[in-house]
Amino acid sequence: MTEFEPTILAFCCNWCSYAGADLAGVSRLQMPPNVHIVRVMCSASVKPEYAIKAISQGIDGVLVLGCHIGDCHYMTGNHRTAKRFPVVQKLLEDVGIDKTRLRLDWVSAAEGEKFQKVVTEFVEDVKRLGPNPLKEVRF
Amino acid sequence: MHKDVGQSGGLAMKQKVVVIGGGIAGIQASLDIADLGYEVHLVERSPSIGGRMAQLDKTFPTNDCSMCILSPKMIMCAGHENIHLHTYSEVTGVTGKFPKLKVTVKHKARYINIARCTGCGDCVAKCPVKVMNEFEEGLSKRKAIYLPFPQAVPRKVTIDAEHCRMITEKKCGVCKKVCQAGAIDYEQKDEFVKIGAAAVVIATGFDLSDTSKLPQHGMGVCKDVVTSLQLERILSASGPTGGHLVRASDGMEPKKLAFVQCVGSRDAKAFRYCSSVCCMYATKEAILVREHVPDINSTIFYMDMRATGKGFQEFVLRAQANYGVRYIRSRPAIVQPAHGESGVLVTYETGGAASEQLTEEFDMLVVCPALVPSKGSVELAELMGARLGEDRFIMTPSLRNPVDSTKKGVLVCGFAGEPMDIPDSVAQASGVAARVAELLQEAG
Amino acid sequence: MARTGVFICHCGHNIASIVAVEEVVKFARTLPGVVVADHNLYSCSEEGLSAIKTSIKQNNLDRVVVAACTPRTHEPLFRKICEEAGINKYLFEFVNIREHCSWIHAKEPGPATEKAKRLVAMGVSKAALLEPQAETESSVTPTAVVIGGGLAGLTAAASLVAQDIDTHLVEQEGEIGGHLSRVSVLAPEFDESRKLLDSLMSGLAGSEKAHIHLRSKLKDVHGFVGNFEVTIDEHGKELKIPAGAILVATGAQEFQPVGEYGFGELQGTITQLDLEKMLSEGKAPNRTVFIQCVGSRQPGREYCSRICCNTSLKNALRILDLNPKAAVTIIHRDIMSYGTAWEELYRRASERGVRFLRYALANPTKVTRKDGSLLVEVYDETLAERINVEADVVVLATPMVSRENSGDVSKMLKVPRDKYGFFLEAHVKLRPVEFATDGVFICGSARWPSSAKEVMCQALAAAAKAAIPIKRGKVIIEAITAWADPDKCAACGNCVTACPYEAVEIATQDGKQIAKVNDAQCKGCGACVAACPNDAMQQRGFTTRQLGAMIDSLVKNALEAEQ
Amino acid sequence: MLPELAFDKLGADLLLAMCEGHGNVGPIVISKGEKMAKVRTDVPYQLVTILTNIYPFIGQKKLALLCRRCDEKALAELEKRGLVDEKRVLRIGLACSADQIKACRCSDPVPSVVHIGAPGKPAGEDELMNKLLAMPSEERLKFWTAQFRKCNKCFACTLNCPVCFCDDCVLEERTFVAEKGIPPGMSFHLIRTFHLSDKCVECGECERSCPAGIPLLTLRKMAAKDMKALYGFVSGDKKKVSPLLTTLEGEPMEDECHEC
Repeated sequence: MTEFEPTILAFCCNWCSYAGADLAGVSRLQMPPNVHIVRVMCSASVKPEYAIKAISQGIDGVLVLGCHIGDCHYMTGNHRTAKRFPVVQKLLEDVGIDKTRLRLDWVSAAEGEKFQKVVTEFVEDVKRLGPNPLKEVRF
Repeated sequence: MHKDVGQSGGLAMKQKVVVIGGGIAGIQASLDIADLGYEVHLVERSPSIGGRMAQLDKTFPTNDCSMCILSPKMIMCAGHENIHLHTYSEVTGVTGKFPKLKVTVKHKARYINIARCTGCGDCVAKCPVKVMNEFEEGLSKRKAIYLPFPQAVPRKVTIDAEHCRMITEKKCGVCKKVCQAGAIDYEQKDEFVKIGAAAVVIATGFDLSDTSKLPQHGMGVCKDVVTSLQLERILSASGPTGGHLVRASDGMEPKKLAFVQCVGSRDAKAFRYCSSVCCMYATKEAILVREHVPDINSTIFYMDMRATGKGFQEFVLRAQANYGVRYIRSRPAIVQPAHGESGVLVTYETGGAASEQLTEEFDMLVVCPALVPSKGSVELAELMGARLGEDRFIMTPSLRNPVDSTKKGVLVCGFAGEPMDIPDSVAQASGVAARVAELLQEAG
Repeated sequence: MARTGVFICHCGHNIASIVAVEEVVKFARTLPGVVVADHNLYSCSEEGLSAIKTSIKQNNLDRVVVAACTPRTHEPLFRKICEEAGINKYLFEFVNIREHCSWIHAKEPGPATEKAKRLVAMGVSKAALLEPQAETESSVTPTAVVIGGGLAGLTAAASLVAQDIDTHLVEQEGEIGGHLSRVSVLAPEFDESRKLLDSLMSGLAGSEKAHIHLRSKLKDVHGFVGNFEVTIDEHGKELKIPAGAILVATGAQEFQPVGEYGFGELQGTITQLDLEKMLSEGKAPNRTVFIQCVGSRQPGREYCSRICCNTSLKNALRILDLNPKAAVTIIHRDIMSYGTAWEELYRRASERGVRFLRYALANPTKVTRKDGSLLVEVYDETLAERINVEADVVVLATPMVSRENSGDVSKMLKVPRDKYGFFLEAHVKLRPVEFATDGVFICGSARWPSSAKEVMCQALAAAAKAAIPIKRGKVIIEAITAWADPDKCAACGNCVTACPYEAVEIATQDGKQIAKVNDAQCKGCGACVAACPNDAMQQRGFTTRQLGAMIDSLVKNALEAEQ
Repeated sequence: MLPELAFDKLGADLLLAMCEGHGNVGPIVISKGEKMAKVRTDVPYQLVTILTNIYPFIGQKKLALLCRRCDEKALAELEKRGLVDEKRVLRIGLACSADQIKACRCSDPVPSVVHIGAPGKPAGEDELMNKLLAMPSEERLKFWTAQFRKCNKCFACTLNCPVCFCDDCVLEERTFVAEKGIPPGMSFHLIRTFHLSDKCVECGECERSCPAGIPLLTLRKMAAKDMKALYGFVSGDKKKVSPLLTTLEGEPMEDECHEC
């Protein structure tokens, strides 16, 4: 049987992490093709509902990437992101879904390598976890 | 025939600025001057704007696709309400003094009714005459009626009168037959336009020096020697080989490639100065060839590795660490064919403790020639009354006003002033815009 | 039902050599609402653009999706084309299959193609829900603030004033000039820096447009292009300056090579600026050795500081002018005398008998004190032998490094820096003096070590860029602001507390309490959207339905493929 | 005695309480001077839920209501969000009976002022919660999915929730709850839990009113535990700014991986 290829959804803020992803591309940094980026203006605009929606529909992992704390283009946006997502991770844990399926991290516009590292690590982590169990659960 | 494009902008109308040269420097200068609210007349000798940057495959040190970042600016130029493009045109005369200069621009007959041509290319397909393709650095042929390159702006064909059989021998006329737009006009004549301009910007860029004058570097002696700009075309997806790296003699994919720096530059017998960009573009090309031929190895023969810009040193280190690029500090003495027509033998001093003369074989050799002021820029400067420096670049002697030539109201940016890379040219071009605004403010 | 057109770009080989473009086109044709799907060699070429335009008209499309490179560089171009073809530019959606696909999956064409399909599908599903938007215009304060009174700041300010623009020059020291006042002559032409300084100052002194703030520090910056409020601390007093544009010209500083080559311990080992001081006092040592790349081009500080070699060449010649009998040696790794003028300087130095020795990083040079004079032991790579040079003065040519306070400036202005602390421009190739943030510009050595002439050209460039919005008198605000759906809003105030810009308030509308967004203050971050428990808060161009649809699309195309 | 307390002592114009009427027990609003129906304090019900519904219509009148500790907390959360005015809502402290405390696994049963009933002891921790947390996550997931399968999306949990204040609920739409039909699946319950995470008062009304008997209170208690662990947040605590997750209070100001 072929190796499990996770489907991963990523939210990148326009100013830092999306630019970082672009830089990774420009620098031709190779990484696994499992991650699908949705561009948002700021990580603070990423509703936890999106992550919950995706995971409960069987998406194997969700990445939320913002500017480094202190670098947010909107001053304090990512502070709110940093506050919200740990709660969602806990809630996932509470109902028995591994919280590492949801990862929050910071990538600056100058960090192509960091982007590559985060994506590669995350894909490996999710592969280790195996398919999202909710895929099998039919309500 | 004569036409007048307004006298030097009266109160009612926008003041006009003529920018000469449609390369990245001229384009950037035009965009910024136009954005500042002045009327720009951008004069480009060839049928399309874009200049040298349009010929490049990628740009150092980020390896951004050159056309990808240039193309939007070319199109912005064409679409800008304050910019008038005069392509396939030359400045033939200047009279008057700042801020009342009168510039004469010759619209060379392209034998095409620009308004009608859609750039569909039907005529090009049918044209029977094949001639050397300048844009492809002579590596391929184009037709006598042609579009210089796919992203050309404006997207209008041009008839090369020298080679068109209809114009030279009154035979053929195929293009006229196939053109549904009725854009072909064999009777078209050169047109002269007078522009009343307050200031002139010279951004005429560079040419490659003639390497055939330096046979010791193998140019013209060995088939498998190309210039760095030819290599850019070979590597380009839209280039003559469709982006496949092959050598001329036998079409083989080279596995061992050499670059020779300072060919004709930093050389008392040829050009004394340093062309500023060769160390970096050679490094870039050495990295790029790996992306085309994974098992290729490149060697760069250099004098001083001048990686002085942002991210340049790191770029060189990456080339050594990840792309197996070998840097040898030496100036090859002789380059000759290896066996028969194929390959090249490079003889050089190894330097260092046990310095000895080595002869090494390479599949292909890339020469990095001195970059010289572009053809006609010297005459143009004389026309303008702007002095040239010893190295024939246009002088900008006053540090206080670093983009001013010796003639008031005549400004210089990019390679025309001295060798520099793209970011410096772009910065200077924007700088020129500020200087134009200052001067016109002063002139009132 | 939307009428969507999908256009996939080959980008020459950049995309097409990895992603099977035709396959993606075929797939796109099967997507809901797609009436036409096509591909171009270069979508951004005039050919590609006119093809898109024609297709919009022929198929009367009301949504356009382009799958190519990054919206960060090309979105404006394609939006413009949509407008020209007669549809609202906010009905355009960009899909990045180059930076985020072909370039980073170069070894996996198959999976890359599948990913490209999914990304296109996501884009199409969002596009279907896009709505036309109208942009709002905002006025521009006709004032510029220049931070830093060195050569860069001074040149920029002088140019802005010469363009008749109200300009505030903010300098933290007690006097204008920065390094310029610590260097007496400027290479390559040996201009007197004093003269240059005076001439630049005279441009400012005379004008009522110029406002110079000495002993002043940047304290706070608010607002956006055209409408900044810059707060400075002018020796104790706080001053608020409304500004349309901000120029960063904070310069760089000389690296102090403490502990290297006995700097600080051995008497006679000095830096370039120390030497400048000596020379300005007319003192020229008999035996001088310059050591290049001290603290640069080595692990930890890999970069070449661009100007050190040329500064050494300049000072070598000045020593010989003052003291023709002097012996001068320059110990280097590569002489960075690029271009015409610097190479000329190098040539003159050699002709005047300056001795050049080349060392390698692997064979470091040693400096010791031996009976009254300094002894420099160097292994010369060219002659391949160890050479001892005696010297009275050893000049350690150190790199320019970023200023300590550049971090604060970067935080206050929300502009990025590279790993060495130099400011990071919007695009290294084509936007050298701009930041990604509109209305904020960068010039001089704060961006990268540069020669006097380069610094001045950049300063002029930044002045031109800053002048553009000011001369225009207006900026257009992108329609990505937030709004609250009155039917859903429960006035819980989450959005009010979430907004970093106090742009949201609870107001009464036809007897009902609901959230109201002030467009002028809203910067389109969407923090309020995530805070809203009831999906009442929405951001233009990023509505929850649009993003939700993208997620559904990914679920459909990725997971159903699995089964 | 209740009328005197409400209208004379506290000076209310209206009284909201659970009363007998038409052979049934339900929430009733009595105006000053009106004939009193029989008040029942043994029936657990979140009068605050009723309050939020009638609040817009009582104008400037003062309303007194029978207030358990959880009602107090709910009021506090609503006041923090500017949805009710403290001065117009008068509390009649009602201490829960031992059985009620036990049923709610309530850890904080005593109102600030007790007018009716005797203060009872807090119940121990939620056994089910501890049992679930002790399980391996696969087991836990099995448990919850089995529970959520029973959901028939009747919205009783939201309708009877004292701190659910939205008019129409986002869970009714397909934007986030993508699954078609019934049962709604995981997102429905997770999103609701997240929305409640910084305001749930653990009154247990959702669990009581759930016809499918899903142990929703246990789920809430898990979330409450998380919020306490993460931010020391306890609902109904007036000193704590709310909505916690939108403020900058107590969130990490430094970012470890930054430039290190």
